[in-house]
Amino acid sequence: MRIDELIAELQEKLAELKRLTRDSGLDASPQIAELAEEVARLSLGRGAWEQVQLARHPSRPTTMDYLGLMMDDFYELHGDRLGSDDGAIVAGLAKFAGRTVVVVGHQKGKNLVENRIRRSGMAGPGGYRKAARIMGLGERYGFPIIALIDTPGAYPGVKAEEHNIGGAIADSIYTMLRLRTPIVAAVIGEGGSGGALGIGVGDRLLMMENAYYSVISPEGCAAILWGDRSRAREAAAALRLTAHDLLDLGVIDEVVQEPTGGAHTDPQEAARSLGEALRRHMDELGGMVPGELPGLRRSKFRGMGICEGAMPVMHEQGGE
Amino acid sequence: MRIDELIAELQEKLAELKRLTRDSGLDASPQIAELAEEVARLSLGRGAWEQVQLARHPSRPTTMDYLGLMMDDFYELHGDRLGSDDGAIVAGLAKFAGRTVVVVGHQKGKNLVENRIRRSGMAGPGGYRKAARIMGLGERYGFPIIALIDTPGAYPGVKAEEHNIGGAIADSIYTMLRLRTPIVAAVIGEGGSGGALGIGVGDRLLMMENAYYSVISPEGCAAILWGDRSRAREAAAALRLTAHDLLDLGVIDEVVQEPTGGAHTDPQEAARSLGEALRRHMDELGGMVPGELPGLRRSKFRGMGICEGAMPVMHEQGGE
Amino acid sequence: MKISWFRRQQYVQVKLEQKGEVGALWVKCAGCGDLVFRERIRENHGICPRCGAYFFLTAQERISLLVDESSFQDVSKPIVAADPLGFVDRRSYVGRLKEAQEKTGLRNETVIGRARLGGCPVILAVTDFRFIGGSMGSVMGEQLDHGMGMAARELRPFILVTSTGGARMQEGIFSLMQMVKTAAARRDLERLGVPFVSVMTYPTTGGVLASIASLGDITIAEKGALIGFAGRRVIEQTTGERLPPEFQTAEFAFEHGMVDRVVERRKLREELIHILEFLPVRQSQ
Amino acid sequence: MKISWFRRQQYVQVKLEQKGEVGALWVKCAGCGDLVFRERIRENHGICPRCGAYFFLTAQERISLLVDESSFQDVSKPIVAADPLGFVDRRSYVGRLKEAQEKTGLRNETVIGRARLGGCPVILAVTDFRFIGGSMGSVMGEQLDHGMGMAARELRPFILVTSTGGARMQEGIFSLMQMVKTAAARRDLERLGVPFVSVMTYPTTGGVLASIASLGDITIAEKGALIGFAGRRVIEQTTGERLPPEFQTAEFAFEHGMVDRVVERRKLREELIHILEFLPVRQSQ
Ligand SMILES: [Zn+2]
Ligand SMILES: [Zn+2]
Repeated sequence: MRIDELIAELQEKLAELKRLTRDSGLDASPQIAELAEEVARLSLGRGAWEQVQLARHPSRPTTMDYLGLMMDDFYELHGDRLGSDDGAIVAGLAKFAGRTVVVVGHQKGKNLVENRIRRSGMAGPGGYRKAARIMGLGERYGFPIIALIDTPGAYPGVKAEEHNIGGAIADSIYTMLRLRTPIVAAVIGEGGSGGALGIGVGDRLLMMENAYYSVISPEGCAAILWGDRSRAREAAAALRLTAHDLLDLGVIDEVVQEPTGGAHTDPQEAARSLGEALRRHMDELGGMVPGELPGLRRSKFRGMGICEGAMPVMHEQGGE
Repeated sequence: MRIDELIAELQEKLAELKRLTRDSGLDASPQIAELAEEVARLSLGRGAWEQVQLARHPSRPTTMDYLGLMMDDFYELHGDRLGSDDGAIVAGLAKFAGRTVVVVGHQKGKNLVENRIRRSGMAGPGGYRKAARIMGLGERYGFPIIALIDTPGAYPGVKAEEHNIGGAIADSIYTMLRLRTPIVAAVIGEGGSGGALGIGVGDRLLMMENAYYSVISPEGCAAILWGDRSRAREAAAALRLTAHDLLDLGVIDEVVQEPTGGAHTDPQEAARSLGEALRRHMDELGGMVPGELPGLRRSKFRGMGICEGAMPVMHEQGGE
Repeated sequence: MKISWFRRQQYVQVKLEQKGEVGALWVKCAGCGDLVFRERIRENHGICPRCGAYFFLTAQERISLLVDESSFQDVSKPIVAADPLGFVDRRSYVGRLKEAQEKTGLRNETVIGRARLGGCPVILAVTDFRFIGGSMGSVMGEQLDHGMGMAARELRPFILVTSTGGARMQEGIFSLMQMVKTAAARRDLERLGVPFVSVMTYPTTGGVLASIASLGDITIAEKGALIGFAGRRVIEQTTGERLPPEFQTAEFAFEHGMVDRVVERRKLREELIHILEFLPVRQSQ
Repeated sequence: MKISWFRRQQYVQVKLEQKGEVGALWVKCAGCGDLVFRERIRENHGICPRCGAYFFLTAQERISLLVDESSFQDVSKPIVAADPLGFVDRRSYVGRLKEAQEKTGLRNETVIGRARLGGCPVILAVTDFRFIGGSMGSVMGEQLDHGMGMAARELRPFILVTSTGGARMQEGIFSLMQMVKTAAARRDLERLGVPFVSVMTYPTTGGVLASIASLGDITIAEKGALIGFAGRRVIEQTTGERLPPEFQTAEFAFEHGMVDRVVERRKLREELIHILEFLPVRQSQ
């Protein structure tokens, strides 16, 4: 029996047990847990953890690498105008497919020295405020916005908390929800929770094939649930954080193919692939009335979520 | 001869000399300087310096004093949401003449302890950002805005510069230029340069009778021009910074009468007088179409300035 | 028993619900150590009558504390959490949900209602920390969206009282997306000029802080609240930084400009009534 | 002679105009101390060919450095400063103006022109520090208002290059009001989607920094620029604080998020041309 078939069979059983639990009022939690653990272990063969590793690969192309390969030109802008310039986020104007776009993205360093300013892509409040400022600048001129996501999460630090990192992420999300220009976001590596989402509110959301996007890091999840960070592999599988998972779940719009072996084995090809997808989505959005985009964007996200007993309603779209 | 007549006579001569200088190409600077110094010394009797002293009187009513006396209720709001809450600026919602208004104002402390957080009304970047945030909140609900100005100037400190105090003032000015709700500003004590202007962009600008409003403090002016801070009295006269001066110059809309001896001798009466003026101007502005206010406000300020060779043009008012 | 100390020790947070420890009638206060009559604490809005320690409030207790008597009408949607990922750790999400439902008697962690405060009609949303840490999954997102939609339609101010550990991990990416969903719903309130007051209580952290809770027109922190994005342990482990003692308290949030006011629990109701007096309110029905 | 040292010593600012010191043909560089042929410095964009020190540029030199050859058309308004206060200190404002006009050959401190950069039509505004410290009075306000109005009408990007000590004290309150006036004119550019690039050179301080110079869509600092609101002495006297050595340099402004880039004088023209390639520009006439 192929491993995929075995998994499918066990998942069928698991689903039955859950139905039973729900309908009969009988708690089959222990049995469910056992079975699910088995499924999770087997599922690892399908590669959630391997993809997390690929997403974090030290030679994986970064935002700046992609910009260098995809864009005809890039002019970086700096600063939040409030006291800081956060190196964990890059932002600026780029020439892409013959027109000007605004790009914002997390930026990881390639080594320890670079990461003194890049903080491995863990942005602080200044980073999200810089991004929001420059996206607003783009809106002023009707430039479409491309957001490249690649962060383990927002920076957890005393200064970050003192400068209201929570509010900074909230404000950036809120800003993206009302910008009138098209926004295409793509997870190119790590999509780490709120830190990723802070620049991740797009009309379209793409993911590179070996990127992951998750509400919490597998290690953090394992630490909370099992009290054991080393069970990150299981957590990764349970969180359904791979690009194909998220496509299945209806949260993203497209999986962008990577070269066999991962983007780092052929950055040019990865960039070509990503660039093609970005362009296609931008072209589609370009045909829409700009004033309608914010309303559609908000409707899209208001439709997200799965509950029992009622489906999320579709909201009438408002204007800007 | 009364001192006023003497001053008038000397000023006549001074004007002649200036005309001569300009028309003949002959430089009569030394004579002009001598004559002007004489005029300035005599003019001191008219009280520019005395009014500066009154404006700084330690028992002069502060913003909070006026709010307590003028408003039916005041609910202070706090914080710039960016990392700080600056005690040198107070802001919040108030009940005034039966409706809700937004109030922002510089706040001086009454003693050294209070001034550890009030910094004598010298606001830093966080103060201007708090003010701009809360004025924006007011606009959301169509609340008129009252700004009470009482500061020796923006806070000159390393942290203030690090957090872009210049940009914070510029942004607050810019924000006030586009708010759609009526704004009435009043200088209640010290109107110290950019720090005052940072919350001073109104559809109407009032000044209490003994307030001053100046591009630079008299001491600072004296230090630069004479290298001697003690000549502040002369500088005060030269700067034409009293309420009546500014009314003559067409920069303010009304001088608000104070009780004889100054506002501190009878705060209730001063507050009644200020409250009456604020209400009257708010009522007038309340009759206008809100969408037109920002354009009119900008036109007003674009018309300010006196040059030779051409008058400032009137600009067509735009919309919001 | 979960206990946290703040700068001012009387603002400890104590769960009132643990059973069997000192009997059903009496509970040991973590603030003063005294045995206190359980009912006495309930009557006192979850405040220890001896030392002033704050006990956790259930959603229902929080509602009672705030609204005009008999004015609360539950309008929550009849929905419960699904298990979109088939999530299982030491136990299944389905099992956890079931336990939470039994323990709390709630269908889910979020309660939405029409209510009056000082006569003013509002929409009130409250999260219950007992229900899987008051964490935000699809249900909370949908309930808040529903509540804000109702506030927008009825032009009633929207008041959100959070007590939440952040995102509900067991719903994975769906949980994360509720940050955007709630922010999107909030935008309609702004466009219509409907006020939104955010009340942060112990704790308001993570993804909820980084979205809807931080987007209030006016933001109040309950005294003793824990307010922060990242957890203490994560910060210490990642950065090796020493955390100041008042770190992430309500007072810390206030000093750093994150909230408008810090208010004692006992005064929270009158504070909200006071705020509502300033805001544009249609005194309809 | 005014000399300021920065963290990197080669970015000293030296006035090129002082006469009689070492003769009309030669000037002593404050950077390296060498005698340098005056014309050689002019040709080199005001940069000492020996040590790289920056000399002050006049408005005309600044324009030559930036624009396409022969593309500059002066469209400044034919206005001069009035003396609305009858201001006299050790000497009269009228006398100071006269002297500044004679020394610089300019009517006032602000030059506005239509120009091209890399073929792109722009409106360029430049202030001349020699003219009473390039300070902002009614004339500068009116000229910038005029220039921005023209940029708005012709949909040309507006480029402002500041070298200014701030407000022109001698015009009192009118000088202060120019901060609002210029910000108001700037709003029209935003409403029409016309780009505004602010270039801060040595020095950009006080009321100009706290208004129009800080309102650029894109903001460039020339290397070695002094950028700050309050003067060093005022800060030291008021607060007793020790000022860090790099305080208020272009690099300081960059590190604190105030400007997008720091650019060497030699590369400033190509930098602006590069920026313009991204911006919406009508290649009219
Ligand atoms: Zn107790
Ligand atoms: Zn040299």
